[in-house]
Amino acid sequence: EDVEVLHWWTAGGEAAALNVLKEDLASKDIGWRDMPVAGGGGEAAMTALRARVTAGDPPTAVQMLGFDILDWANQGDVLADLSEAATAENWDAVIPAAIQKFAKPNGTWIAAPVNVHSTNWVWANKAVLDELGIAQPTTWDEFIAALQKVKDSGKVALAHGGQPWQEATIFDSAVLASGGPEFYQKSMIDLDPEALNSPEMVAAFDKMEQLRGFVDDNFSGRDWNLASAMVINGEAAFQIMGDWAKGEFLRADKVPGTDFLCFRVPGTEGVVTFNSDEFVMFKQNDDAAKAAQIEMAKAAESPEFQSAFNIVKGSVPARTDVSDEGFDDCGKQAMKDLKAASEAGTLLGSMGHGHANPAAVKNAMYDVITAHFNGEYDSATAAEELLNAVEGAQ
Amino acid sequence: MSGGAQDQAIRTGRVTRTFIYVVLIFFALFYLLPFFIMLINSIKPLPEITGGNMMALPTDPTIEPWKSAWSTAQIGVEATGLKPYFMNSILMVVPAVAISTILGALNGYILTKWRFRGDNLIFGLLLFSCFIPFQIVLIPMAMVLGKIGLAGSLTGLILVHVVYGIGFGTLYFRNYYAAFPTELVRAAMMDGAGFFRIFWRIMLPVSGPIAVVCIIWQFTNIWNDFLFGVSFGGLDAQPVTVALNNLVQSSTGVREYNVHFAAAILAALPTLLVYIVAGRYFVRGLMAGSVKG
Amino acid sequence: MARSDRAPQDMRTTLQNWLPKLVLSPSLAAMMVFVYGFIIYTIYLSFTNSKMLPSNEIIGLENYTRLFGLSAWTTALINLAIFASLYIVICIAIGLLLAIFLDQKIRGEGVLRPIYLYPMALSFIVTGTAWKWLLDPGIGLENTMHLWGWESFKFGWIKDRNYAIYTLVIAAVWQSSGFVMAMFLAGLRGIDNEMLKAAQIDGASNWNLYRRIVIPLLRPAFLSAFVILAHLAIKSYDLVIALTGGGPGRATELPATFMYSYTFTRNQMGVGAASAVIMLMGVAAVMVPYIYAEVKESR
Amino acid sequence: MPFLDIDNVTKSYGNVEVLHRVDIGVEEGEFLVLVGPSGCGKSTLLNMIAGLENITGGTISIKDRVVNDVHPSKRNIAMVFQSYALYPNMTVGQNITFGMEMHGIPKPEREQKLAEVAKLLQIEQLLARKPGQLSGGQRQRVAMGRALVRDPDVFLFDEPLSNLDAKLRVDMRTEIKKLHQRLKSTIVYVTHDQIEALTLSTRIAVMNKGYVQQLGTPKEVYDTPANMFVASFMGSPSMNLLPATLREANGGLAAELTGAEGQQIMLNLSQNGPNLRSYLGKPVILGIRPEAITDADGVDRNAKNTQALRNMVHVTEPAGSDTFVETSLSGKACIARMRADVDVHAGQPFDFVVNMDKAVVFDPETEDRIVD
Amino acid sequence: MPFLDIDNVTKSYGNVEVLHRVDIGVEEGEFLVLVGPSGCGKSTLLNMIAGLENITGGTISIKDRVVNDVHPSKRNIAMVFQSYALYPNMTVGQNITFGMEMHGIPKPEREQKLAEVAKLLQIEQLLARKPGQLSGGQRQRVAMGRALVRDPDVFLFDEPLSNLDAKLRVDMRTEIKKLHQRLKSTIVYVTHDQIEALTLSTRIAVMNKGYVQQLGTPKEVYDTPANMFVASFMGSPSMNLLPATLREANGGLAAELTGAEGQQIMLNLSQNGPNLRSYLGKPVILGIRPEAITDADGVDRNAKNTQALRNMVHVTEPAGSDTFVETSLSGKACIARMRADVDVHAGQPFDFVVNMDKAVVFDPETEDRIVD
Ligand SMILES: Nc1ncnc2c1ncn2[C@@H]1O[C@H](COP(=O)(O)OP(=O)(O)OP(=O)(O)O)[C@@H](O)[C@H]1O
Ligand SMILES: Nc1ncnc2c1ncn2[C@@H]1O[C@H](COP(=O)(O)OP(=O)(O)OP(=O)(O)O)[C@@H](O)[C@H]1O
Ligand SMILES: [Mg+2]
Ligand SMILES: [Mg+2]
Repeated sequence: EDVEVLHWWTAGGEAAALNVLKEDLASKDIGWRDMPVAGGGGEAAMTALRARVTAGDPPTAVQMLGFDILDWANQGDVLADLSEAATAENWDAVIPAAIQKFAKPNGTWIAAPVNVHSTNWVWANKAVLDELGIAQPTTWDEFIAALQKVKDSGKVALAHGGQPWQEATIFDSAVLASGGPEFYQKSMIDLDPEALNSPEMVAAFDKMEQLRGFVDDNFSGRDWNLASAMVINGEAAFQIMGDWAKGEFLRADKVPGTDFLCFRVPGTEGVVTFNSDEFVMFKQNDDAAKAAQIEMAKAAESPEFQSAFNIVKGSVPARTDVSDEGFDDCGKQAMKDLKAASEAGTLLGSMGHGHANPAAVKNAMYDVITAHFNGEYDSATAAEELLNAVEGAQ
Repeated sequence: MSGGAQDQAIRTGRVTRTFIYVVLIFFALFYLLPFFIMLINSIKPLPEITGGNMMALPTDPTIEPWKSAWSTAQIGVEATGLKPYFMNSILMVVPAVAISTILGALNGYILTKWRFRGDNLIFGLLLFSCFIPFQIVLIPMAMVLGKIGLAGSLTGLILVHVVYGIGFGTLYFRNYYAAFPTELVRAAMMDGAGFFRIFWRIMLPVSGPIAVVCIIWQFTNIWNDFLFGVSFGGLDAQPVTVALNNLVQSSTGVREYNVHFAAAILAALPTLLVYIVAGRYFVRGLMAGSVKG
Repeated sequence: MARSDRAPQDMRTTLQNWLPKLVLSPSLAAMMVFVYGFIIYTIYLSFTNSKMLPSNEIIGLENYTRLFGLSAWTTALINLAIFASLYIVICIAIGLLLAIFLDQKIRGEGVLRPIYLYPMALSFIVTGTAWKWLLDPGIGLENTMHLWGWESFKFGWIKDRNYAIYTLVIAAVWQSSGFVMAMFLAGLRGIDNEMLKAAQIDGASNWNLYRRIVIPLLRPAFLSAFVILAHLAIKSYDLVIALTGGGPGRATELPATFMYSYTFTRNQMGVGAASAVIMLMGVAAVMVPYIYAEVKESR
Repeated sequence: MPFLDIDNVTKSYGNVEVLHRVDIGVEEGEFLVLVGPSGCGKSTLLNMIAGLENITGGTISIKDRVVNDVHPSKRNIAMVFQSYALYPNMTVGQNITFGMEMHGIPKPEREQKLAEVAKLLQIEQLLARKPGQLSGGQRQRVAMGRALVRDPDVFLFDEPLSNLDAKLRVDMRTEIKKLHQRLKSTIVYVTHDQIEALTLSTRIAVMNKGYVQQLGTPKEVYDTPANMFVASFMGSPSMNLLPATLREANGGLAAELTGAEGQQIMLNLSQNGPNLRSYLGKPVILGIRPEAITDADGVDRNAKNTQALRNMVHVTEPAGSDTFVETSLSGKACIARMRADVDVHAGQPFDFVVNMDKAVVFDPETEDRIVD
Repeated sequence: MPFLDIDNVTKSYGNVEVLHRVDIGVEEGEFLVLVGPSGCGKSTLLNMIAGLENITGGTISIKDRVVNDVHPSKRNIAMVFQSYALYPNMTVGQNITFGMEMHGIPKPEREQKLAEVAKLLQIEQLLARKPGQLSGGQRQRVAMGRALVRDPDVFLFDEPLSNLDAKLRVDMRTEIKKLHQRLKSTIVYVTHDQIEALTLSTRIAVMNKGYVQQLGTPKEVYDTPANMFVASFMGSPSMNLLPATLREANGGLAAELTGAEGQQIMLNLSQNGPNLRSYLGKPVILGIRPEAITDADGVDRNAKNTQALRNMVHVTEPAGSDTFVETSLSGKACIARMRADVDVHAGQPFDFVVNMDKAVVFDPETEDRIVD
């Protein structure tokens, strides 16, 4: 029996990591039918998925993120029930509750979480910081001062790509830095109108404005990895980006701690905004396919795969009981943070990556954030518009 | 069009001619520029690209990117390069172009030579279908394909392309056949030939020029299609554009621009070839049919 | 006159009368289902509360109200107006210019023509990256000019909210103007040579010859070019995705990208369908008169 | 019943009637020419015989079989089209045998027939060529060959010569005539060239605006045209139609005309029947053919009623074999045909001689010929 | 030097020479017709005069000015094209005034000229129409109007009538003739219709394969053709060219021919010069025009040298005004033109009368006429 897997992990490292899973399944006589659809953070893949589901021919497993999963879960009877695998492997215990919110939305396991990315990281070029005598900042103001210092030196302070999702990534941190996790929960996840148009939100937008001042003129449309490259090359000092950026540094033979630094965005320590890739399982009709699907879920959730995959991918395992052996320093740090945040209840879904609110709301927020970042609104207006947009999209 | 047969009706002075050549060459450079960039960067090693001038000629040319793009680049889980997807595209394009062209020819033949009440309305309806934005048909099309059991199959994909190719095919052939003497059809009828025999023996053999236009048009459209391929291609029928997209749009990791460019050129090679080889019949075919000058 | 011996219609005659309709019917049926059926379905969807997948809950005109309340949609419409008018006008101008020049018995026409035409063969999936590079001030034309010593050269439109839409025009013109050229060239080659001779005998300079005689005679080619370009402009999608992704901000959003994103990435299929219906109405406004004329002419 | 019977046939496009109750019978072996100005319905009628157009009213029968609803390919008719309609993608040989192939005639028989016809038409050496490589006259012969191999009941020709240049047209005309004389086939032939009509036909149907104006032998049509339309349509240059007044003169009848300088001219008529007499004193139209107006030397020696007439010459047109002279009578241009050498000059008066044997008279109101 | 001088002009396309050293002088007010079969180079020559084709060798001058390198718009020439080349996007009025507009003539003057010309050509009521709404004859007049308003040094016409039907062609021919007589303009006129050539021209240049075969008045060309090509090209039906042997007879010369049944026929020639005598006993070609072979009653009463001749009739073609009779002489078909009423029947012998006054004799080798 085969499993059909729709995903957008087509880059070399990711695909190699997936191969681990593929081979694991092969050893159980389960074939892997690959359906990669790259582009736009899975947008194209979601379109293709919709076509396949509408046609009544869904794939076995689909790489999916955040609220897309919930949307599908609410579409009625299209997803599979993975309870068998979950019980066997005791997923309830080892997977953080915040992630279960997506993988087990209505009390049944429908998805196998593969990894957890955290998005509130700063990546910094150590050589540049050393040269300018900048220490790792620990508060927002220190961060701003450091950025200013870099800017004064003539280098680009903050490497950034002008794409809505990248701006939203920064915005996650800005909200956290200005209001803390409760405010984040209220505004981004609960979508409380008062929180959305509040002084804290205005402050968050002010922070965005501050950051905007440290970005070079040529940022619009730039891909995130090019921004990373600027940090790697020493053209720029900092980048705020999810942990996938680490891969770029590693691939350029940079060593964490010596060549580059990774630290939480100042002002967001103790909080982890995450996004989690999961294999959502679609309901299969015949028993053999169902069995293969369960096997795949088990394999995806096995510590071996979780470890192997996430070492390559730069993220951390979705289950908290995996050994950190083999992970680099940043990875080890991330695993620790995750566990701590999960226990403290500060593991929060990233708005920028669709783990805080539904796609419609997310995109509506994108619109406002991007418009503000590009100077269309001042902060007060932006906060108002944010409320309007969210209400409009609901 | 060889210039020789047609005498030059308009005389131009030497200065004007020089100016004309300058303008023509300027535009040729403009049209070539993107392709030039793709080409030279596809034979540079990666560091030379990231570190150098986009327009500089390669100092250390290599064909590695091409090899990689063709056979070893990572498309999904497998590092197959574009090679297998090429076959998919060909398997899709050839029947889709053939069927839609033949249907277009038959429709054009009927709408000009076997006229009946309401034929113009039908032609109008067919023509309008050329202009429907494809995004809106995705969901209903998926439903229909699922219902008829062709979802995710090559056959289904071919069906989709044929359906949306009929409109232009009919337009081209109808305009061409409109100028074709009806007396020939009548003569064949008097000779005792029926509907199909007139088509095969009389109409089709003289449809060369317009068939070229139609085939070029359908070929490029179908070959370049991404949306239908990704939505309806399923697992085994993913065309090369989807593979190219997977290669170029991969979300993380080092961007191997040289490989991307090589892959892009490879993916475009068949259409380029079609334009260059058949291009000279294109204007002639347009003259014969679709544009009434 | 014995009328009784009037022969009944024989089999073959009957068959021959029905065959054309029979052969046409699959195409027609396909059209009815796959085009008009789908259009009706889309119209239906635009009145429903469809989100991620189609739903049957009718909510009246709400989607339309919402659509026109969205500033992004307004932006998309304005962008389309700017983009389409520039794109059509420039394509036609360049196409006509090149066609006229190429028609002067140019040596090397056989080489130039495919060069002008080839962009039509390439989709923006293929050329998108190259275009992005070219237009990017950091690595593209601007940078190259700087490297070549022209320090004051500035070409950063793609990064500028107010100008990005024009970079789309440049790339779109690059793709289609060669095809327009071919259409005009075909038109030019179809003009009776004697007419051109007559005008010269009448004393017309080359300029007047083109202005007064040739260009008016190319009317049908203008019309065909306009229709093809107009519908390409309305359907433009790949271009935007490949070049700007709709940015900076939403400065280059077009109705087609808007429709796609609402239907497929924002899970608001109802609003997406409503925007599709508006787009279809736009297409129809351009196409129906043309189709009517096309059909009328053959009578 | 005639071999080919066109009985009360009407044709309408939408609600425009383009043929009105046409009634023509064609006997076996006859050569019927349909002639008339452009748009008068000739092709339409031919197409209806061939089955290429529906018949709105009336019946057409061939060999006593009503063919109204018979498919063209079943009518055993062969047609030669104005543009020849040769299949451009086939060789001459294939063009000719295509019809036989369609009728399932075996190859050896086809070959043999082809050889025969090719010999008859002298196109043996052209059989392997494509139509594009043939001259107009050769194409015409191939088109004819295609019809001939079929051995049909009726041949239909739709202006087969109108695409040829004048010289070739004359040659081909003679060939068609010879062919008909040899094969004795039944032919319906459309033309708008009156010379072709007169030389080829055994009978002519002159049509105008969807009506048959006259049906008769060439001689009948030429000498006793049914009305002014037929009179002016047949013959080149066409019959002079001169306003006149009918007078009594010398015991007979005479037409009174006005010369170029206003002088009164009386031309005695050969007719003197009661019908004509009833027009006495009234305006009539006198029809005289150009060849009936000559000089004294050129006049037909067998003519019984010739009359002299002095009038001013306006234009002279020497045309090699003849000289055409334009004068004016009763305010209308009047053409005379003279010998080539005649001594006539524009701007001078000249002594014309008119042969009144074949002069005809028309009623100016109905435009019909006044039958004596 | 002539008004329009074509001096030793050659034209080559690539290395194919299509016009060979053409030498024609046209005086002011002359009406020169270029005539010849298709592809002989008529249009090419005309286009060279107009400046629409380059001149490979030789010079063309108008009014003593060499125009080889003068742009067409600067030659002060007007041209009427075969297809009329009316601008379909302009009204009739705009078509006619376009040339004046291009020459910067002010509007009131244009209007006035337009009115004049429109009146002359009787197209006043058509001025607001587009060419697409005109009949063939009307288009022809508009094309002519366009040329007329220009008041050019030379008018060029390239087969302006060949698109018209026979009847209209005759009418338009007369109009062109009248126009020339009134305006006294210099005209070069291309046609391949010999009737047009003969009736319109003051001089004719007969061309074949890029050579001028004969240049002369219509009468010269018709009566004393320079060679067999000219003889057979001019006149319709064309001159009978019969193989004969030159004999001495009755003190003069005679041509010996063979009748249809092999009987010997002697026709006395009017010529008796030394040139011709040198052919005694040798084969020659005897040229007799169809209108010179008639019946006893039809023969020209002014003819001096008429001879009877009994021969078998093959085909008769009554053509209204005349009857054409085909017989055979010396194994060649020979056409005779008779009166309409002549009593002649195919398959029976007939007493022909031949008018030998205008018979001509050709050398069978060189095909040139043997000048007496
Ligand atoms: N399909 C049609 N619809 C309407 N009217 C038509 C159609 N076909 C022909 N007619 C009209 O019928 C009349 C007769 O046409 P037909 O072709 O028989 O003329 P014709 O005598 O053959 O003329 P010509 O000598 O120009 O060939 C014309 O007035 C024409 O306009
Ligand atoms: N551009 C050209 N290149 C080569 N040969 C040419 C060209 N134009 C004309 N010819 C040749 O020159 C010869 C004379 O052509 P031209 O058009 O003058 O003939 P014409 O006498 O006008 O014939 P028609 O009566 O058919 O119009 C022809 O043999 C033709 O094939
Ligand atoms: Mg007709
Ligand atoms: Mg010519």
